[in-house]
Amino acid sequence: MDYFLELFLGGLTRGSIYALIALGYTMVYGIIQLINFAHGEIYMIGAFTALIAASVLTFAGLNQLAIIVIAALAAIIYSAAYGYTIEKIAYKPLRNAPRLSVLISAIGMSLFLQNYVLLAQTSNFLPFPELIPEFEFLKPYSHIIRPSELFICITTAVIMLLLTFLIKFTKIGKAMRAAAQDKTMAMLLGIDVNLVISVTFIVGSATAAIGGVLIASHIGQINFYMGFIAGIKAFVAAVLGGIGSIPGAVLGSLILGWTESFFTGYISSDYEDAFAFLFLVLILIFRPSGILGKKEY
Amino acid sequence: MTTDISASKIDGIKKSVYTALWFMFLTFPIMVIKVNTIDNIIIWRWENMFFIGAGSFILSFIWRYMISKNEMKSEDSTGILQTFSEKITSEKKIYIPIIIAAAVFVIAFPFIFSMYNTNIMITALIYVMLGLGLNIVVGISGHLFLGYAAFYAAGAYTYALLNHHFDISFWFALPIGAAIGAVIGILLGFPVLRLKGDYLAIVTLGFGEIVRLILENWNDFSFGPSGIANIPRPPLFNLKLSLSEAIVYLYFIMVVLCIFTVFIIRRLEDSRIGRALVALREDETACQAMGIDKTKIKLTAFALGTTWAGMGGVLFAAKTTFVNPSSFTIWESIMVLCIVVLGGMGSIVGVIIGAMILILLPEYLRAFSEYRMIIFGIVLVLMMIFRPGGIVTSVRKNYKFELESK
Amino acid sequence: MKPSKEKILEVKKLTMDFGGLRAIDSFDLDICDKEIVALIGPNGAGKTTFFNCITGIYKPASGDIVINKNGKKERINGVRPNLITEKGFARTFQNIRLFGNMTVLENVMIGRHCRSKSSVAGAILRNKASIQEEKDIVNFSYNILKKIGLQNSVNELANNLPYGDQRRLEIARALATEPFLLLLDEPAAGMNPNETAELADLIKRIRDEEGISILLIEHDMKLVMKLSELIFVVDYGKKIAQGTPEEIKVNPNVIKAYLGEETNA
Amino acid sequence: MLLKKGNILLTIFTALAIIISGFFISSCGETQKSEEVKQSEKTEQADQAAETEEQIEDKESIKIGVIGAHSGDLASYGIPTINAATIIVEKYNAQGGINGRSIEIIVEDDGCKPEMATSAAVKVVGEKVNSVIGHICSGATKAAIGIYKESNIITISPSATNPPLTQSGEYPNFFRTIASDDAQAKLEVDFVLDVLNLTKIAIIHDKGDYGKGFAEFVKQFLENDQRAEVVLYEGITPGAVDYSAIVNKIKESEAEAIIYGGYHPEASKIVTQIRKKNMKTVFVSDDGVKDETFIKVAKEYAEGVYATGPMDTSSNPLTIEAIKEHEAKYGEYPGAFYLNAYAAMLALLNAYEVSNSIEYDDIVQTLRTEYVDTPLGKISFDEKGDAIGIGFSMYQVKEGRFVEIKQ
Repeated sequence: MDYFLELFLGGLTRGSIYALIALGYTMVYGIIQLINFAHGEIYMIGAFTALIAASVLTFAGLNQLAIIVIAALAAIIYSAAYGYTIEKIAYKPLRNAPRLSVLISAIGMSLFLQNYVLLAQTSNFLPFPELIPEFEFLKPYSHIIRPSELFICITTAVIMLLLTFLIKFTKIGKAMRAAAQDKTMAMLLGIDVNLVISVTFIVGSATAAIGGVLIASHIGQINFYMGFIAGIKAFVAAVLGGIGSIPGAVLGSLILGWTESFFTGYISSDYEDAFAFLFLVLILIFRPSGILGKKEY
Repeated sequence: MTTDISASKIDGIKKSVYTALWFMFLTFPIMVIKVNTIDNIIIWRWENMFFIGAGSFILSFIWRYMISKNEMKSEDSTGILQTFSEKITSEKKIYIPIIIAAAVFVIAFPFIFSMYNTNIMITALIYVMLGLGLNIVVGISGHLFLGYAAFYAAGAYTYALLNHHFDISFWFALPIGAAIGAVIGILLGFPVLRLKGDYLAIVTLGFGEIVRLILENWNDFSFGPSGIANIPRPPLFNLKLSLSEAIVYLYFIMVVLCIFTVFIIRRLEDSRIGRALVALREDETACQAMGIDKTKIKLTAFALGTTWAGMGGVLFAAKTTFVNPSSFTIWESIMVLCIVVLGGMGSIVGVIIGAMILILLPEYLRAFSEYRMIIFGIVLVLMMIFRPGGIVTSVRKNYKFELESK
Repeated sequence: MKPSKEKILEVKKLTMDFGGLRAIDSFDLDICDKEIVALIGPNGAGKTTFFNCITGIYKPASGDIVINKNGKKERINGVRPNLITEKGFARTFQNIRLFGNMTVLENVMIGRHCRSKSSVAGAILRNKASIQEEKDIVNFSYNILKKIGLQNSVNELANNLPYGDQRRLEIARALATEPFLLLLDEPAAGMNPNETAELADLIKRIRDEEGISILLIEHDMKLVMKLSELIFVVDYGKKIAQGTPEEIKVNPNVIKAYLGEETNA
Repeated sequence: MLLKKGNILLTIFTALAIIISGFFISSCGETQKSEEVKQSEKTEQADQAAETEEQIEDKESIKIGVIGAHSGDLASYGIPTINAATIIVEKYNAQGGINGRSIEIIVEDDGCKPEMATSAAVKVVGEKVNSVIGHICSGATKAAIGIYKESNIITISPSATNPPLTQSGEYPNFFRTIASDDAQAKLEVDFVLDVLNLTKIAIIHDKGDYGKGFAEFVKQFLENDQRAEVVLYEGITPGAVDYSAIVNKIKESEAEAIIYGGYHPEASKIVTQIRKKNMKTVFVSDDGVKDETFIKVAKEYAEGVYATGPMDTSSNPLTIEAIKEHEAKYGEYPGAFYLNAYAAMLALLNAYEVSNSIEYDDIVQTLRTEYVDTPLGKISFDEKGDAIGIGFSMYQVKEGRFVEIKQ
């Protein structure tokens, strides 16, 4: 039973990590129907920024808490800024172009960002400081769950709630939903669609940055390539859950995390990814719009 | 008047200053600070900030100029090119010499240029074939495919395994590889018949990864990540070819096969089946309502597209003489997709140009070594911004009727 | 002019549900050979859904759709759309669904798809049969375009045609499948009076010259009254009236249905 | 960098413009032949450029290709080799080269991909290199080695450990300054069985050609020996966001030791997760893990981890110097295979120097007979191309350092 619980919690953590990235994917997709391939890179840049900030601050001799807060803030701000800028450069000029062109542009951006960090920083793996402290009350359970895992799960839940709130109840959220439905109509109703798209990118990127920092701190190292696989997996999760839907992204991510965890635990990790993809293929064949997606006729 | 101009100039400078400041801010942590958490060293590179500021100041002028120009000309840009090429094709006096010159050049190519260039050209031609194949699926029939590498891998492993176990020669493996590509295409096609757009894309992506993971993990079947070595190059009767001769020989095989591919696809396009494929892309419901069997035509599209991947795979194995799963990652699929989209969806010439650019460009960018992937990324983005429809847009066939003049 | 009374389509108790919503409720309709029949009703009454059921896009929940061709009866519930087209139904769409990036001629040639059979091998080998077939397709399609009056924009992309021409091209494309029943979904929508008059002419000609029966959904009452020999009125998925134009004009149910909402006609 | 990038961009833009306009001018509709015209114009330019370069070059120089993964996810394993080669070549050239010849390195990227490796190989063969340092990955090396063999080019790899490369005897031109997988695997299996006396062993690998190849050998040796039981044999996915599932599985299998085949980034993640779960399982790994970075990343969790690696040479003055040179030039501690590449380069240049020739046969002969002082010790090569004098020892992490275990 312990084993099951461990796998369950492991899957939950992994799923939460995917979710933090998948949320950004799904928001962007919901509004401009773009598979934002550069999203994984934003997450990577978030982690790098946090690492750089933390290193500099440690050098300056600040205390632990201040470092955590400032590094996380820096990561969020910079990732958001990158997300915003990328949208302005690589996607906005393509607003009316064929969708595949935008996709290629996104792939180009992803390549650019990866290599930008590779060249400006390093190709090596860099150790990442543990930002989340060991909580005393968790000590007895340390063989089952670690504080960083708990922290990741809670953060994901909170962020999902915040985003749902943002989209359901705020003015900008309503504008987002309107723009997602019909951009021309939204424009006629006086919604600044460009602003809405920018905000979507900013929010999505900030979420990814939080994910980046948490994961980096959880596994203790980063490199320029970390965003690619995580990005693909998160995208798969977003589609699985029904792309465009916020709870869908989280649900899809959790399902993917559990699938991988249980498959590894009970069968074999050799085919862990293969199984995850097979699962995705099956779900989409029987429910083409994902688990929580809107059904197309 | 003059005040207007100077005002807009000042405005432009202002904008550029803001852009420069923004980029200086944006790139500050990554460009200026270099941390090495292994040894706890922090290096400050303030000079980079200056370069970025200056660079983005200048580039932002160019950027705005290009964007505004781009918006102005919008869609007419193809006009000149098209009328020009039409003129060439319509006048025999012009195009026959060009074809002859081209043919002479193609034949002379491996003898004029170095072995390296010939070798690269072989790679490019393999990608031309892959691009043309994927073009049937993506460009002509409108299905977004992200798992093309799976079929490519199927072809490559067909030859590698058949040769390894049964000593089957290249010339037998070539049609078998193509057939296996087609069969797998149809097998994949059945379950995904209902899927469209991004969902199809992600399913095919998953399929591509599954195939790669099987090749990686199933050692008894595929020899796992260590791959299969010593695959023979195509034999020419029983002659023993030196490396450079083998490359030249393969080059000519590739040229012939590419011409063959173009020939077949041209004929397909201009046929009942080809039209049905295009109709499927344009509107699935209307297509069905017009009496086209959606299932059949979709599977035909998949099979027609994946056949070339299977064939390209065999050629790839014969060229590198070694296969392992790392050649068939999702990047490979993305690359071929980029070729199709960059070249111009649905256009044969476009795909050929796309393949040439995307394969030759990184190759000749080797001079820039570590910068080449970043340049490649930038080129992709810029090409899409300034020519989102691809380099060559496809043109529909013109029919001429004598009755019209009556 | 009373056409021969042979029924070519019989719809009995057709019912169609979307989730909990009953879009068509036990609907009966017959069409006779060489007859022009109109289906009218307020917006959202279920007219297009009815079309989609007959042409196989939706599978009806219950009821029968039977076609009668050369004395042979066949139930076609849930048969795939392309097979229904092959059996001789052809339709147009309310929101024009042309193949926009294909030329006008090619659009019509697509209509010939189910009446020709050259395969992939034929396309590649270009044997005599497939060359001949291709020629026939081109000529047939061109002749249709001439009849419809689009012969001057043969090589134009469908997207670039003016609106009225697009509507006519849809009809041409449908005719290319050699149907015996043509289903037109609001063919006059968005047309000016001149174009509408021409359209009326065209529809009549199709019936008279080609001997094709026509089922028409239309909001333009003038057109409906002028063209059709029989009118079915549908509201909330139910048939509320049936009869000749004269009968329909004075039918209290119809008046109520239309006055109850906003009058479209 | 951006300024540089800007320049490059402009050049690329112009180049592209030329190429594209070339394409357009030559594009005559959709005729099949026209395609080739386009290719040519491009290659022509490149070729001319290459030719002019050649003319400027000193005909006498020794050209050495340095080929490996310099981009993509495996770049961190390839770039240190370039650094090593650059440092040594600069040093030699500053002293006037070798026997009057200057040395020149030609760096090519193969991205660890077979097809890119063959292109790179054909390219350097075309540029008439005398020898090659590379490739980095075994797969890429296997793809390219045939081309070098046919062209009589000596190839010394700092990191390709796949056994058949030397043991098959098919490639007399191939040498390496690293021990092959099976040697390492044997050492580790013996260590686990004889020294640690453990009986339940989990084998984990990273599915790569290095890691999985190594793991296969470990499994084979363990099964032949019969003293221990393989309780788990699994591959993990490099780059996955976490490894908790596999860690749980290891725990569940009650393995006493894990033998891991792969590189340090994944190893440190796994070790960290294991230790954080309070598991005391012994962790034994290969040369890909015996890297300072591993300890720096896994920190206190690295304590007690065993890893095989070349015999301890950290006190060797050459090693100290090599590392110092790297830190001085690149501002960071050298990455993976740096010392191997350094040794390979020294051995190669020594062969040129001693034989006073650039002929293939002479160099091969010299490599096989002469001993050279390198950071890895005094080495030479055997008939098959494996290095003599590069032995492996077992290390354990003690107080943040790899300490050789004297047996």
